[in-house]
Amino acid sequence: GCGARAGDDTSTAGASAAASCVDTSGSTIKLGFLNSLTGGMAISEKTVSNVLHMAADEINTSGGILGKKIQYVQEDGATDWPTFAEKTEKLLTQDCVAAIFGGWTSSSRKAVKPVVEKLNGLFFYPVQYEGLESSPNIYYTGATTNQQIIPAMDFLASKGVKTLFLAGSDYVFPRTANAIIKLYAAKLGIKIVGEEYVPLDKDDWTSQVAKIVAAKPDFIFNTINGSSNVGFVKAYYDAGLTPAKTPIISVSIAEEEAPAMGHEVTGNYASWNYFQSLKTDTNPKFIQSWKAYPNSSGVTSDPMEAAYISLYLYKSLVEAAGSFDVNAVNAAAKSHTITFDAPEGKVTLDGKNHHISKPGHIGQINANNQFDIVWSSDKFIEPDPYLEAYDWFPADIRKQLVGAAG
Amino acid sequence: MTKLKPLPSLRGIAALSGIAMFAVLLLAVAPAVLSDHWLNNLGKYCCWAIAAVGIGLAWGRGGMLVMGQGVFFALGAYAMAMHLTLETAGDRVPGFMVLYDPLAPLPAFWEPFRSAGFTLAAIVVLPVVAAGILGYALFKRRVKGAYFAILTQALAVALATLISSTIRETGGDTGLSDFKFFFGFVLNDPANKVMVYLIAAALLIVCLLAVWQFYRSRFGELLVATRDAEERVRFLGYDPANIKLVAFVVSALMASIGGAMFVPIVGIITPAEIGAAASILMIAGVAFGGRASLFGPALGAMAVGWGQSSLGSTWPDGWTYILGLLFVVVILFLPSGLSSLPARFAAIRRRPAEQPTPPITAAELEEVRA
Amino acid sequence: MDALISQLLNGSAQGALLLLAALGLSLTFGQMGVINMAHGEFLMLGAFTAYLVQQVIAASDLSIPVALPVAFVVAGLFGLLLEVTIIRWMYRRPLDTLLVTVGVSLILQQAALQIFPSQGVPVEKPSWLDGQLNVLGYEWPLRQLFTIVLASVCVAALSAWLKYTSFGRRIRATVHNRDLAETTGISTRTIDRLTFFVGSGLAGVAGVAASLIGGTNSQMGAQYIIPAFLVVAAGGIGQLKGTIIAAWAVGVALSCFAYWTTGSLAQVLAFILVIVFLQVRPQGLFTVRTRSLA
Amino acid sequence: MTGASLVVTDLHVEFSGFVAVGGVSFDAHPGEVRFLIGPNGAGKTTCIDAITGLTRGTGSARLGETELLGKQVHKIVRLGVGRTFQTASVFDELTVLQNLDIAAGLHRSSVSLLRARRGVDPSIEQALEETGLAGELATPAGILSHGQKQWLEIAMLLVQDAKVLLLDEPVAGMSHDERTATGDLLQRIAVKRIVLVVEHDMDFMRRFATRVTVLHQGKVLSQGTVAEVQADPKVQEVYLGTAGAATAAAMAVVPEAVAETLKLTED
Amino acid sequence: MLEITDIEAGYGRTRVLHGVTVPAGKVVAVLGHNGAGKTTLLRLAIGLLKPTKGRVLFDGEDISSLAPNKRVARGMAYVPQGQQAFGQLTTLENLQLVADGRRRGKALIEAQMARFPALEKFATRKAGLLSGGQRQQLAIARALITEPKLLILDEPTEGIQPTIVAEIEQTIMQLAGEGIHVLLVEQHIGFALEAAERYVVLASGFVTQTGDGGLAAASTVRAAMAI
Ligand SMILES: Nc1ncnc2c1ncn2[C@@H]1O[C@H](COP(=O)(O)OP(=O)(O)OP(=O)(O)O)[C@@H](O)[C@H]1O
Ligand SMILES: Nc1ncnc2c1ncn2[C@@H]1O[C@H](COP(=O)(O)OP(=O)(O)OP(=O)(O)O)[C@@H](O)[C@H]1O
Ligand SMILES: NC(N)=O
Ligand SMILES: [Mg+2]
Ligand SMILES: [Mg+2]
Repeated sequence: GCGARAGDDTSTAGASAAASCVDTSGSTIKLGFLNSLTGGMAISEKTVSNVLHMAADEINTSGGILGKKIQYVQEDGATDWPTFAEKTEKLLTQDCVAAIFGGWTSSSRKAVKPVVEKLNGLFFYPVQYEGLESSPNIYYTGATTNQQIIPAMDFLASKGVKTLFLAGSDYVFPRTANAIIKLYAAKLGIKIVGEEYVPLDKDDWTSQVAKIVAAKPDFIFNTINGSSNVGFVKAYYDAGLTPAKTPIISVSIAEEEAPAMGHEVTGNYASWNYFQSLKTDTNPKFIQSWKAYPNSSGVTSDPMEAAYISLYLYKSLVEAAGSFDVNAVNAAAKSHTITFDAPEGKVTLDGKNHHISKPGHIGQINANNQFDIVWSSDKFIEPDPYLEAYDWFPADIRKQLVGAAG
Repeated sequence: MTKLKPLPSLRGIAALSGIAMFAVLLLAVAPAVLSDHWLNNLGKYCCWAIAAVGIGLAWGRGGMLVMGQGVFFALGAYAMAMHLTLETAGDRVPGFMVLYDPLAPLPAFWEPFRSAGFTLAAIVVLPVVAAGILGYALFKRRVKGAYFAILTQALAVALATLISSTIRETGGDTGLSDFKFFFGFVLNDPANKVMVYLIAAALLIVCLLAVWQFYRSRFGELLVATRDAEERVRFLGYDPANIKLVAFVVSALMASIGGAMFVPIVGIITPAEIGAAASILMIAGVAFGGRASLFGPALGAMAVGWGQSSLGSTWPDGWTYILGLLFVVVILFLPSGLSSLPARFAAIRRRPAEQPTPPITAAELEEVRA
Repeated sequence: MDALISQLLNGSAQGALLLLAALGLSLTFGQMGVINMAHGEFLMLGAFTAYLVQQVIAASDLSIPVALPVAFVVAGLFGLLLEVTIIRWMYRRPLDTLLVTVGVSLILQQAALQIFPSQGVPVEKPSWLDGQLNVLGYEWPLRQLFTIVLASVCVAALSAWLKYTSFGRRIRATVHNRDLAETTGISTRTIDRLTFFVGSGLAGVAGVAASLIGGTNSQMGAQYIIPAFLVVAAGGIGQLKGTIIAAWAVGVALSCFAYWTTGSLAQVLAFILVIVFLQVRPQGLFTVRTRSLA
Repeated sequence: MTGASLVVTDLHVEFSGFVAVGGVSFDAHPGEVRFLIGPNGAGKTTCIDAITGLTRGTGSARLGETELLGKQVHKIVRLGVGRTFQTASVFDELTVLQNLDIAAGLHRSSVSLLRARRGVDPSIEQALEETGLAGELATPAGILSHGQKQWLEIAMLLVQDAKVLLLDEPVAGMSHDERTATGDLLQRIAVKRIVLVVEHDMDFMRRFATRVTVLHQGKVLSQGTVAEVQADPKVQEVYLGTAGAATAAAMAVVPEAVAETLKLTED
Repeated sequence: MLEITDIEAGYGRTRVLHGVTVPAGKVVAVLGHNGAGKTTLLRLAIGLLKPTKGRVLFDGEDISSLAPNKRVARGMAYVPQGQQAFGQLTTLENLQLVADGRRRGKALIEAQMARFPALEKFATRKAGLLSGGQRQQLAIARALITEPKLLILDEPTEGIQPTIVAEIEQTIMQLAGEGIHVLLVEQHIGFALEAAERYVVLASGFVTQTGDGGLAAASTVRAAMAI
């Protein structure tokens, strides 16, 4: 027999598939952690996986979620987007987890999205990204563009930057981020004097850096991800570029990456919502716990902090809802004001778009590969994934995007 | 002289009943006993198995180590994915394209994939034409062995990089996903998922039957002859390039079919599924199962797929080591793959007895022929 | 014009790195017929060795010169180990070496990921490589010059070794016909091991050079292996001269494509270029023909 | 059908400056066992290579009306020109039967190639009988001995129904009896075909050659019947040897051969 | 010098030699039809094949498990059947390969080039481009350069022009005269017997006849081989 055809009423079919199998009867609750432990992205994602374990341990020590201890199922996304999709489905239908935490690249999130939407699961995504997305089944605890990219641009404008060169990895986040940067730069009167992409798995940036040298920009906006950053930084210094004359502002170089560049990067900048150097009430304890945690890298950073937030945010959501049920959790997100005293400060969940408020900070790298904060947003920035509050973002694009997504 | 006659037909029956058994398992038993998740996974393994059957033909029988089957896998997969994307998008330009150039129309090469018929034809014709041209160029110039392997691998890398870097045209590194319909059927519907699985499984059976006929035909012998002494075949009046071309094109077609079915089953296609690592993984299954045997490639591909899903879950670091060791151990100690094991055991058991006329097993003959 | 000069120079340096990566392969693949897909991981071993040496000798000015021979030996020993345990059984099935070594490369990558910090380790450039050389108005990074010098030294040493010792002859004889070589008194086992040691060792040296250009992590080897094989193939099997020219040509092409198109497209175009070239000249730039039917 | 002749005129083969064959002309007709002899390196194999398209030659080699030079290898074979190699080359992994079946398949349609083999072609059975390989039907050719492989190669030419058989040292490594058997076989098959043999075994040549062409340094040194050629002092000097000891040794295959040799030197 | 006693050997599961014993002697000829196992026996003698049973003694020492190159180092030399040379190396390099490391290497090469003028003429040509006979001459020269104590020859005159056949046969006789031992497979029974001190006839891997050399034995050998 054949199933539903296009045009049939599919609401029943969809719902029946998504009948949840989560078992809430026992003293534990199952959660899924989905990170690339192998393959190219393991370079970044292992730390996120590890901090999720730490958060779970902490929550368990302090009594669990709704009195239930977290029992996590760790899955390997293997730096392969279909694997992310498959494992999401497995976690939801075979392991019957109540929620999934993980992912790093936007591609992995885009692979997970249709699956959690189809099965009505929950996915907590902890990395800064390009925005223009908001799924009822995903919670975004990393920055959207108006919390990282736009502050960075504001900072550049405040420094009187006139010309900017865009260097990025060749995939969805840098491409989209740069599209947005170009729109905003036009508004700010900053001229984009070049735009270069290199595949994620390629390190050699010498030819592109030669172009940067020739273009003589005031600043370089770096959206490179992963170890390709190392190649970029090396080529940058090889070519005689210096932070004094041609500084870099990055959105993917944090405390963990900075010392791994093989060249001191002192004087360059990064835009994040969290830095280890941040002076908040909660940060010292977070740093201390992390340093003590087995296999920790010894430094804290924004993506891992966002991952740490994600688990606590889930705890607050469930406790507000009084249930692990997805619809109940989503309803609680809307009806309650969910907050968490995060290491970056007290973040608040936007129940409509599932993003959180975040402070914007620009840090300058010092000799200890820590960041001296040189600029901060005056207050926490409310998440605005579709940039609705920004008139320079063309409404027709927004409309088309929302339309295409819906 | 007639005494040899029964032999091929006897093997024929053995092989045919093997295929029949396989068909029953895949088409009747599996849907009845497996959960949706595992049935879907099995469907994915079937797609790899289809490609693997083709690799068995080209590599196991034809000696062409095709390290870039991802290229043909991609042709089928992307043709299918483009159609499904358009089917999902309706009259709109697909969502991912909007951002980079909101006002630009659909790229011209997407347009024909609105048509279901064109898409199905493309899945067959594209790999045949591409493999035909590529194979003709390479084989006529007598490119073979390691050169052929590395060239095809380089092609897979090049295509994967090209797709990654054309984000608006192809979805880039993120790939194409989020398909709602499959030729008018709602993909989320479990009943339709089973149907899609059954199509993939049936196609696998068809491919097995096809190579079975190839292997027992004179062409199969000629192919082996070409593998072993290409120049000599020339002096028998054949053009080895043509013989290899046929095997190469057929294997490309199978890869394309596997790729096409992969898309509705897995729900996403990305350049990583067609690049160097993916192409090598396809080879791994074939080597593991037995490159020159009939069932080996399919079973090997399924085993590797299963290993990845299950061991890769429970023990991700370990799985990478296991996969690595699998290559080493199988190639080192069992070059004819797992399918040669029965014959090996039989040989070990037989030796002390020194029977003058040992019963010939299909697998053993396979081994001699390989 | 300026751009052309800068890309010629950049490209030459890229070519030199490719050459370093390909040099060992031209021995193990070109001369011995072994398709070692773990060559990239031997390169990675060289890079990690550079890091470890830098941990021991804190003065980075000295550490790189020290790391070069150490990396040669370390990668060489790994190669030797591979030869003794696995490759030695495979000489009669050259195509299968490709698959076995794919397995080895997976294992080495995973081991590196687990042993070293997953985000990679820093290798610092010695301070004497800071700075640029002004070539016709282009500020050419000294580091690139260093890569070229290093590649030249390796090529010179290798060709001298092959030419002025009986070794080259013995390797070629062994590859051509093992049984015959053995029965003419050549210890093919010694030849195999030594060749593999040197070939892998050269990958280690390449790794040190690569560690000055990109990241030192478990994935680094993967990006060199296919281009290196293409270079060896395009140069003509076992043809040092061809390998040098091919590496240089690919390097310059990559660099120019990257300059005038995009970084991603450059990779694609360079690959296509080599593939088309090999289609026109399947035996590479330089060929040795024999009458045998094989 | 009377069968066309193989006519080679002014054949030249050059390898980067080195003239391996420098203007060789000879012809061979159905019904004769034509011998091509000459010192090592004289260009015999190269002649065959050129005729069969393996190396590029200039001049002309016609089979009847058809020019062979410049055609692709497999096209030449399809015109009925078959050859064996100085070092036997058969399909090691295939059985004797499969080897022959492939050779016989040359004129089959491509569709029939996709069907399985049913039974054994009569031509194959006949070739097996002729070459005495009937017992080895199911043996993988790789484990045949050197001589058996050479017979298999001849058998492959037979089932291929070649009109011209170019045999490069077909009896090398065979014992005396086997040589005789092979020679008889060649005489039998030569009735309707052109057989051109390259050999260094003078005893064999004497027994089976109808006409002989002697090459030396890429040129025809002498041409004629066995007796004529043997009597040619130039041939004796460069090839057969004149010194008594050498000749005796060269010819001393068996006592009868020695006797014959003595007769030769007396001539 | 070389003693082969009660050998069994084969390839994989097929046994080719059955209880073969080769008599001792300065020049020993091994005769037999195609496929009798002659080459197999010689491969066994040089070590390319290991016996499953029986022993190979050289100078009274068991060398059954010694690698071929070690046997060469002890004074054995082997000319395989089928004109084998290292095709990618030049003629001269083929010779240098074995002359390397020998004290009078240069002189040894020159001596062989004098013996086989074609080698001198084509010294810089790749051996793969030589004619069959030229390659065979090269193979013999290569063996002789090692100044062996025992020379193992598998149909050394196969494919060689008569004048050079004579030359080779003379060489073999001369070497034997100089005290070099020879194990010879040869289809030219006349010559083989003339040169041989002892001979064996192999048939299907069994020794069917053993005897003293000399032309007188020819008729018995022929009778034995006619079976
Ligand atoms: N491809 C080639 N390149 C250069 N020289 C070659 C090539 N092929 C053959 N020769 C040379 O041409 C000459 C003729 O060789 P050919 O093989 O025809 O001799 P032949 O008469 O068959 O000798 P033999 O009786 O020893 O087999 C030889 O000197 C050989 O070295
Ligand atoms: N590599 C092999 N694998 C299996 N069997 C083999 C192999 N080589 C030879 N044989 C078998 O061993 C037998 C003896 O072969 P061998 O080559 O020793 O014979 P031979 O006496 O030298 O013959 P010829 O005079 O033709 O050279 C042959 O019948 C063959 O079937
Ligand atoms: N969201 C990112 N960094 O891919
Ligand atoms: Mg010849
Ligand atoms: Mg023999």
